[in-house]
Amino acid sequence: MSTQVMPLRDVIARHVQDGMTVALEGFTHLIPFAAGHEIIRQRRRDLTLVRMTPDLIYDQMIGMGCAKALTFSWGGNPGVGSLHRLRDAIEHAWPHALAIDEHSHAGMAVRYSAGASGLPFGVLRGYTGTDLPAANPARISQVTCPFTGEVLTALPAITPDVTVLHAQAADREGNVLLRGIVGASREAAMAARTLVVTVERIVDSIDAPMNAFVIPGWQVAAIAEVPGGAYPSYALGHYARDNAFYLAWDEIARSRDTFLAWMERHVLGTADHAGFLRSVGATE
Amino acid sequence: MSTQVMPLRDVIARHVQDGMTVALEGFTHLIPFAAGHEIIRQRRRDLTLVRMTPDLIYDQMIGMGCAKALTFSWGGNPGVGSLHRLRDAIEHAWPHALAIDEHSHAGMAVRYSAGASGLPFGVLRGYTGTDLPAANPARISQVTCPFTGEVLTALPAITPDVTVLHAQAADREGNVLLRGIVGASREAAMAARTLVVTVERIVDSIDAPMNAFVIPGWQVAAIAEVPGGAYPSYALGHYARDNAFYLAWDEIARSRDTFLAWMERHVLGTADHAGFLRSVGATE
Amino acid sequence: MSADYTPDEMMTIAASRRLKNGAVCFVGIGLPSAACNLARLTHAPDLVLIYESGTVGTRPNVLPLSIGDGELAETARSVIPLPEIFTHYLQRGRVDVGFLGAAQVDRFGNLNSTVIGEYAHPAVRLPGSGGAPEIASQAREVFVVMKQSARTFVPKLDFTTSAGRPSAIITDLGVLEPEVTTREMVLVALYEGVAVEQVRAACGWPLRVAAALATIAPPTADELLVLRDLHARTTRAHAARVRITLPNQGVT
Amino acid sequence: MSADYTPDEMMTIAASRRLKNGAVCFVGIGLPSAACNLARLTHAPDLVLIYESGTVGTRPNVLPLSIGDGELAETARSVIPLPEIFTHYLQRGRVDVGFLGAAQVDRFGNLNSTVIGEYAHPAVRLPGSGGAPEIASQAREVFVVMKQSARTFVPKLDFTTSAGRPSAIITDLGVLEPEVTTREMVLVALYEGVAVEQVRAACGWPLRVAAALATIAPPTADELLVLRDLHARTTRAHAARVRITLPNQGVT
Repeated sequence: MSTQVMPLRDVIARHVQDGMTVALEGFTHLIPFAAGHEIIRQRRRDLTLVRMTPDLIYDQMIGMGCAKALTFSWGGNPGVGSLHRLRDAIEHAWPHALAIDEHSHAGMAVRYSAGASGLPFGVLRGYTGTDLPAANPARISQVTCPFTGEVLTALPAITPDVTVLHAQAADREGNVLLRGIVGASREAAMAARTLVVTVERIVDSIDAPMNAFVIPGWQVAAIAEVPGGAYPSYALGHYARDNAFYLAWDEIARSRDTFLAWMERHVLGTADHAGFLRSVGATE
Repeated sequence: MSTQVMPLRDVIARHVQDGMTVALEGFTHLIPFAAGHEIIRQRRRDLTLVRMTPDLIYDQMIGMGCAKALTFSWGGNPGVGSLHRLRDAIEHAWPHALAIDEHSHAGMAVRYSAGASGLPFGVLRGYTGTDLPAANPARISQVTCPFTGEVLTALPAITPDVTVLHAQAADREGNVLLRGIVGASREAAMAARTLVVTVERIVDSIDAPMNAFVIPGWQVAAIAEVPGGAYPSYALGHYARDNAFYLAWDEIARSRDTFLAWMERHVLGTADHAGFLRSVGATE
Repeated sequence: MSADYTPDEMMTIAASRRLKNGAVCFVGIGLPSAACNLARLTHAPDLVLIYESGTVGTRPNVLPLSIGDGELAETARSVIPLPEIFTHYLQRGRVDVGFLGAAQVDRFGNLNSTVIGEYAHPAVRLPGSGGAPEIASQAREVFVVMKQSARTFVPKLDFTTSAGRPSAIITDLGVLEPEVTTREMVLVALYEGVAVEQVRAACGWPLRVAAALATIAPPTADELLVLRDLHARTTRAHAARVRITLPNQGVT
Repeated sequence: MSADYTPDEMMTIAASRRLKNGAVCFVGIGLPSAACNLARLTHAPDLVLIYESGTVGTRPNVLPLSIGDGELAETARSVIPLPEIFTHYLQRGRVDVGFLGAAQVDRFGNLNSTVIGEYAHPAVRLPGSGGAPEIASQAREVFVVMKQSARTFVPKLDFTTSAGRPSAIITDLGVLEPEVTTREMVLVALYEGVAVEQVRAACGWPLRVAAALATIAPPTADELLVLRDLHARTTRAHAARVRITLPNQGVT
């Protein structure tokens, strides 16, 4: 049950296997980019990727051929526009076909919450009047309230084989502290069969305030210390979101060639996240 | 929408009416005793009282005839034994009959969560093999998961007319900070049609840490500053639980006469909570 | 239209004027975020802004690029898990106003932000639902904000992402509102200098015009000043370089 | 039984010995809380204690009187809303060991903590379920801890509050465990100085005895010392007077 601290390379090698269902969560904030890049470096295949907002990290993983399926609720480059690699996969099956399991944010939240709660499904008053149920009949159904007779939408729980989070700090016992916007990280963590975490710093004491968002160490299978591990997303109290990077990505990802060249140079061509950060000029 | 700061007397007079469904929440910690006493002083009748753990405050309200019904999951004096007034109401209909709507803690949590979420019912994998469903058929039912076929327990949402909480602090905008054990306070607050709060202190700034349990002011209908408002329960950072009082209550509440005499002297016979605290010798 | 302000500025200001002080707004990124914060900084100081990332009662000094910028957390009254935004706030009926945009809108205000073309074989894959389906059905009142063109104001959606019934569609030319009996969106107001024919030409269905067609007052000097200041602060903030300090430049 | 320790102490110590280091325990008030903290302070320092009030990874220095004493929050790794304890921890399958007590137990380990007599017209109204029904069905392993008497170990429960299947019932006389084939609870171990007939007399059904009946070692000096220290600290802490300071002794 006790958390093992190890290099990120070993965390991914040990816990993320081909064919698994993997959720890298973090809503705009604390997106585990370093872990995603390591999954790309280790050439994982046939993953079912789960994230509310695929963001750049899944654009990269999909473009590099790691994914056979995607569960999501909003697949754009936040504040910028399209995720071109995600679009290319759906529109032209490049580099190969990508099955999609599409929901709304409210629906994804309910699915993670059901998974976190050990229930097979969750309920919401949503999707009414939309084409979502017809587009995804296997995963959007209905239940009737036994007390009022109201018909509500039912969605299956998500229980990732592995959830990966990035956080500000962990202590040597493996207790993890997240501060700021957490999105559905708590639910994705509790829904997972295995939880692994990258952190900005491993410290003697996380000094969590009362009622803070702390994940107890005994729930965390492995931790890697990866400073800057959320870049170009951000870690509140450590560094800001690199909005310029998000804007620049639109051009990089627009063509297959520039995308592949960029990934080859900055991700496959670097040994680890510190190498990546230096390569893209994101270090002091 | 904006919060009104007023004396507790006015909060209760304005927001708690005969016949309402009222939840005074707080799990062992931050139990709104002052508000409960004021409801007794104002001689409210026919309330449907909702609390996971009725505790001494509902023992007092039931014994004084405020309640026609009780929704609950554990009706004892924590660490001590029976709630004699609750028992007398159920066993001997004294001072009058009390309808009960009984659940487990998990069930009450699900019911509050459903109410907080605007859903008509909630789901859990519970009550299996117990006599609870047979004892409470109107409020314990089943639903079938449309994905797995598993049959689960369904419970109706709780949406109190009024939820009453006690908290450590509020600012002048009405933002409320709770620290420490919160039980189902968050869900009871969000489930309520009207939320009123007593606090130890009204301050210029609540200085809430990131991700603290803060209820935004626009959700709070009224606030009263009542130092010691949770006594003999406790307010973390202000005063401890008076375990001796809980022990002593066992004797006081055991007979109708000693109970009535005590309530007459310390609650009906005092004008407000400061008076109550002085009367029971709980002030410095 | 006067050269003193752009159609985008007029659209943002028209949207902001719709917000009553004290209202609880579920804010989307981009123009809605600009409109809400403009309202908060002008006539509606007690507007409560909720962003779906989990920030409640946010008072950002600059506009976020993403829905979860640090600025939103640091200026929020409360930062909560995202699921609670959709359950405890939106679904519980605590949101007064929701804003939506889309790639396509039809004459009843239904919206498409999912695909152009067939769902299974889209010509253009759009980002998808996000919070829209539940904002559309659960906020007390919904405003749609979209630039108008015959390509986006369409007779038939390729996909219904959110079922409509907005109380207004605020465009870069004017405002459409639902007719009481038919619920069809009809033109009820124009910006200064915009002609009805211009609006009709930028609509893919035969747009009907209300009997009483209003003209919306141009931006006040104060509205323009506050909006431009907000955008200027935002541009400066977003241009800041982000650099990570690696401990001893060591290998992680 | 030796005069060196009480049956309650023996029962607490026997229960504590069942806890493996690192196990995640859902702790109830009273004897389970004493047993879990004794284990944590002796052979199982990494025991994870969860109290239903919302405290996870608690390491109290004194035993709580209630399930939500401040001590539990102040020494917890994490203090979370109560609903998450039952959903994210218990129902999700994260709890290794649950402890239960009751007013009545039957030969299959089903428990009654609801009523003596008829539900609608009880002779004695007991506190009720609390967390018991779901602890009983969702913890990986359940221990029942109860003083034994023919009045409480009954052939038929007045009400089934929790459906049984504990892996052991630890009493003040010995330990019962389920027979593999029948699931009936049978006597498998005795404390030193206790006779089988004594246990049978304190059981309302014809108690069967396992072929191999073990004897449980008496408390070690260390176990007794740690337990008594814990109780002594607890008694001192609970005797502390609580006084509220009123600002200016003013009227609220």
